[in-house]
Amino acid sequence: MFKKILIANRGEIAVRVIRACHEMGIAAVAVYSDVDRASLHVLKADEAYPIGAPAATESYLNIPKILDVAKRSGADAIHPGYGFLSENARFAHACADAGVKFIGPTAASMEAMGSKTRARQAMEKAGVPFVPGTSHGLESFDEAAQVAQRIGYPVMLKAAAGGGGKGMRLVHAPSDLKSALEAARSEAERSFGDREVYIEKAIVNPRHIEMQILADEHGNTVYLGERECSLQRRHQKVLEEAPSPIVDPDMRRRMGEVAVRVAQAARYTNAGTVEFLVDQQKNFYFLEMNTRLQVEHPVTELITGLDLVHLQIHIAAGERLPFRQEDISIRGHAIECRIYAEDPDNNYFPSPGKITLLLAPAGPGIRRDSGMYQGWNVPLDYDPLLAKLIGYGTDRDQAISRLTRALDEYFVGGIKTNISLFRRILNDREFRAARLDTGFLDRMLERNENKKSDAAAADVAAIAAGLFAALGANASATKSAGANGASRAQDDDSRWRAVSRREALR
Amino acid sequence: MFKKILIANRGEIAVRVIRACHEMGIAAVAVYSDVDRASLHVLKADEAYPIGAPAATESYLNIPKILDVAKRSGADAIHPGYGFLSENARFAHACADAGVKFIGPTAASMEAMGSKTRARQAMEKAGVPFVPGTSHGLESFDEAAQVAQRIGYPVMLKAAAGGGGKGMRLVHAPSDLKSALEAARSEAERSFGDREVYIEKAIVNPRHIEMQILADEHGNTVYLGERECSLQRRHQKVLEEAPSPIVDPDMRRRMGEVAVRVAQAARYTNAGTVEFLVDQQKNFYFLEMNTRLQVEHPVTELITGLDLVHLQIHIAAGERLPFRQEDISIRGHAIECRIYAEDPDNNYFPSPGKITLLLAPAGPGIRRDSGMYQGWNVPLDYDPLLAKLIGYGTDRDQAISRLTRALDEYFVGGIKTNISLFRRILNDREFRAARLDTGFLDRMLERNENKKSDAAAADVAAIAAGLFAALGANASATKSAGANGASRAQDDDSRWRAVSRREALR
Amino acid sequence: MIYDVTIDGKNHRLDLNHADGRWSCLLDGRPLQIDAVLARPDVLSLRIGDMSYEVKSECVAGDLHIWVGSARFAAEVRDPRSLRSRARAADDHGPRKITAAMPGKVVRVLVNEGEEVEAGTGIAVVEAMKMQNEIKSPKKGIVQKIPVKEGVAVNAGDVLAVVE
Amino acid sequence: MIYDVTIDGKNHRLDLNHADGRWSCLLDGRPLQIDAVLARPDVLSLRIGDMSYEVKSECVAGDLHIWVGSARFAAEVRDPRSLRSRARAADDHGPRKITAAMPGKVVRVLVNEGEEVEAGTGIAVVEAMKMQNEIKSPKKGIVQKIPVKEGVAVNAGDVLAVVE
Repeated sequence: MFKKILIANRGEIAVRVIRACHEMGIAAVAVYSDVDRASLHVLKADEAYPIGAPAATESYLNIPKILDVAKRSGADAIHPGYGFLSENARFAHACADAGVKFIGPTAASMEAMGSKTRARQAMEKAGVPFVPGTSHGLESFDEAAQVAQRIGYPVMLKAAAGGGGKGMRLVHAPSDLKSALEAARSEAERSFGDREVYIEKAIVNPRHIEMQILADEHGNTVYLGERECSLQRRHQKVLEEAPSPIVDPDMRRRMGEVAVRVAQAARYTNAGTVEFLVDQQKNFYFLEMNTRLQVEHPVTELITGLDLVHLQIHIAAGERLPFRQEDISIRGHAIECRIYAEDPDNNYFPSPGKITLLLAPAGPGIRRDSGMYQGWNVPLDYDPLLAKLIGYGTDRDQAISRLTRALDEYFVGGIKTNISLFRRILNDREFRAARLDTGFLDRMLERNENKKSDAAAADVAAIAAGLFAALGANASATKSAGANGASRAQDDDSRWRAVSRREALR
Repeated sequence: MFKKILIANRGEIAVRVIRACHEMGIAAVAVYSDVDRASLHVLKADEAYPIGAPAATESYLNIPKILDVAKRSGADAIHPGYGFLSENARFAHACADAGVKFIGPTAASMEAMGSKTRARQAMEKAGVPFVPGTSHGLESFDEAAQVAQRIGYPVMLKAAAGGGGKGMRLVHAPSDLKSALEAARSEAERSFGDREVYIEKAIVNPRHIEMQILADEHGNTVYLGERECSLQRRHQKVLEEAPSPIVDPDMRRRMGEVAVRVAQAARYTNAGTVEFLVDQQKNFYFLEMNTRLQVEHPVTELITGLDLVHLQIHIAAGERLPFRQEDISIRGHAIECRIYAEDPDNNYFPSPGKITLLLAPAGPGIRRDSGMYQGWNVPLDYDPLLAKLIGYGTDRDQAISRLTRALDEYFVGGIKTNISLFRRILNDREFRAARLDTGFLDRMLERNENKKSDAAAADVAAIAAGLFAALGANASATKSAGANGASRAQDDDSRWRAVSRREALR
Repeated sequence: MIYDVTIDGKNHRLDLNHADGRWSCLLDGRPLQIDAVLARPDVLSLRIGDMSYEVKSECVAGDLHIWVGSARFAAEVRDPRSLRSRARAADDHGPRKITAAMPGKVVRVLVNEGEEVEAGTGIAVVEAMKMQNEIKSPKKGIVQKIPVKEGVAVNAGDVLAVVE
Repeated sequence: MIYDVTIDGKNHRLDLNHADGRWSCLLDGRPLQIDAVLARPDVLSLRIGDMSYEVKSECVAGDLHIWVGSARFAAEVRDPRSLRSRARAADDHGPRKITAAMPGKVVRVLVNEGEEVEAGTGIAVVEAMKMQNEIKSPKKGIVQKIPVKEGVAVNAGDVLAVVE
């Protein structure tokens, strides 16, 4: 087993991996950019190394700096978390060259899956079901028009190197195809430096369901059940659950077996996720494979009783999977809320700043994976994911009710968060009935929320406001908030650079 | 279903029941004594009523006051938690008379189980295995001597009304019997107002294993697996786990079936626990039945995926159990640590006072049921249980490693706690090998802990102490601790009265 | 003590007095039986009659919010007798500069000079990294001046409008 | 700044200086590369070389404890130049009264008058509610006086012994 693992990440996922290391008796090495000196992952690590400026290219995406820390610290493995370098085949290569084990698949598997078109070609050979379309980049507008004609409108144009909805265009009619193709190409070029775009039949109101797999380095591959990830805003996942309310044991077995076939075709090792689109007749189509640990892995952990990060580390150390497919059972229901520092009343604009008060929920059925603490100053340089709140229950209704209760206990003072969004989702009649698809959340948000103002609660607020004032300085930590606000206003443009990167995190 | 439930308790269990109420859409009514105005259960409740002086007889044990609050608030049910009135048949009677549903068994079931000798008689009829001995109070020393002779020494004398080790005496030889009988009788008289004492064969190094049962009001009774509760200090449980490392599926089924028979013989309803002594050959003997929710119920919840408090409320509302015995499955392993405000370096003396800093663990496999918060002043009037930290894992080793990690994250500043005791237990070789019996902990504590002083950590402490001083007033909330200490010294005798009650909580 | 309290734009007159360990309270002339304990800074355990509330206080970008359970209220408290409050009240009645909190581009100006606006009326939309941020008027008044135009880049602190 | 720091009874001389956003540190004459950030009150993120420590500070019944991870150290800090510290240091060298923290009964007296004791030596055992509490000497010195006997009842604050 490894003696020391470097975690090439920050935030809640870095803390989550550090915890796994400590549970396994492995020393954890943190890296941090200049704005992350006081971040939780630095406090929790056994060793911590500064790696430079806030811009991720200068720090968390900087391969030479991270490998230098691995060398200096004597780490024998690197866990990349999600985002940043986690799906970077060059990094996996560089780790191998440096003699440090990359905890994830091989560079070759990543490359096989990194391009959507190449993955499609490989998977076609393995007999994996696809949305009808091309498995290669479109050569010309004429080709696009012909394929679209054949598979039928509406069609979807997608960037081969894509992710996060970038370089994607839905086309309803032949007349819109040309401009959509040009727009998708130029957006793909801008976003990924690669203008390759392919075409697929558009599935109307699909569900997004993904299958977790684990593969050891001895040829054993298992699936751990699916996650329902249809709740998305602007193609970003917001809330995930497991199992999917529409997947029965037979469908789970069929999807799982396809996912295992996908992984085996790519000679995949370690943890990975095979994403599917599911249409209204419950046909499922291979979408892509994510070659890393997902943000939403905890919901799978809760329903299977397994620890995916422990298993990742065991696999990377060359161990065999400690169970077979038939040993894996699914029990109960789990739902994850991604708690972001963003303002739901103002177009989900990022809301950095100092956390003046943090009241965290606990109790039965509640798991909290958090990267924040009271007194911490949330930087604006990275994805504003603060924490994940995961609720488990005997069934979906109980998971929802426990999560609702926990959200009511959650309080993050001093910054705006999207906690209220989750209250609204969990309380939504359509959500409770599990009538979900990838358009659900945008439709829900378009409906006006009928905020009935509670006069009794307003009276309570009035009295409390007076009491806080009467109790004076000791009653409040918010006096300093003014100064904090001022410092925020002085932030320079560089703090904005990295925000777009969150779009790559799904 | 009930509209409003009064919780006749305080601390972590009151918070736990309030959470269940909120999850089920039921309003929660708290009661509080004068020292509990700022306690967490008051903050979390929808309504809160003062019920008097700190002494429990004036407040949490005062039946008329609690029923008066039930009436004023319009509560249609009362949850008693554990301790206080939870096993008081008079209270269950009084609730019935007042038309308020008592969430627990009937007064008649409680009475049947309340006296250990009467319970033994009833259970003998039901064919439940017992430790050899008398099922009635000893009439005379001669009778005691005869029985002891017949069953063989060592024997155990026990108070019929007993609990918490009071009125119990282990007798190794006939010559010690007379004085032990007198001592047990007078202690039973003092502790319970009842000098009835019976005799049993003493099991050498037994395990204490208990079986959770649930019974609805329609005659359905199921068992939910066992809990290993052998880790006790002075007959008080300290750490519990489920499943028991020595119980296999066959033994579980046999113990479970006996437990169900016990419950049915007492026409038992709601949640209950049947306690067994297990000898070194894995023979199990009925010990007693606890007619309430146990402190350690979370470990059963984690391995079964069920919520016992939800189920208690559903059962009390007249609903049928939503599952049958064959639907219940056990997965993984769970361990609970009872976090007390007490000083392990000073004979576990209670350590009340203000919590100046609270860092609470979270993350995978960690459940925290807590009644404390940063800034709260822990009163000395009640059982000093602050919180329960429960670790879940795929197997026992993983549960231990997650719990160890979480204990390392746990910090309660300003008061002493027994957190370090759990680090020591979880790290103990014998504990890791699961060689447990009720004498384990006392033996472990007698061994000198070889605290190797860590010179490197001491240097870190020296530097940090200087830095805290250099950073000045803002660096520390501990400046006020002096004043706090002073106020503690002024506490009067009344604050001590209730401490002994913790001994009744198991 | 008498406070003028504004909750979500609605004004209340609050009369609080503390004597013998108890609070007396008049809210808009109505007497209410209250009992309050500060659990920790920014967290108040408040009983009104027998109802129990956990009330939180926070300040975000200079705005005071009071949370009753999970409901948020914008709050402002003025002590009519306090000098500092009087100064603040005066400021509230005088011209108020509305500034950009973050650097970005003005994509839309939503009001005209001379227009009357309510507290909360959108003044301009500033975009940064494709995310749009609507800047709102903190008070009711007349838009005196709009020194920016659609399309211009602004830095943090730049004045977007003045409302009097 | 120079501090005399006592950690679990062992004395250290600490020389800390802060300039240009960096700390310089000499511990018992050894130069150490340190980097410290106060994460929140009582919690310090301390790097020594590249090792990272979460250090917590607490005060229990007047005693300062420093926690490095999950290891607790009894700490005392004196600034040799500070008047207050000098007063405290003087107090430390003068007679110290040892008092009962809680009411109870003296069940055992563990030392005799005139006996030499270390910091941490048990002085007496006080029982309350069947729980026994050993009262320890806070300093090294000679037991000057023991005004209590075994069996007597004491109130909180009663002097159990004087150590000089």
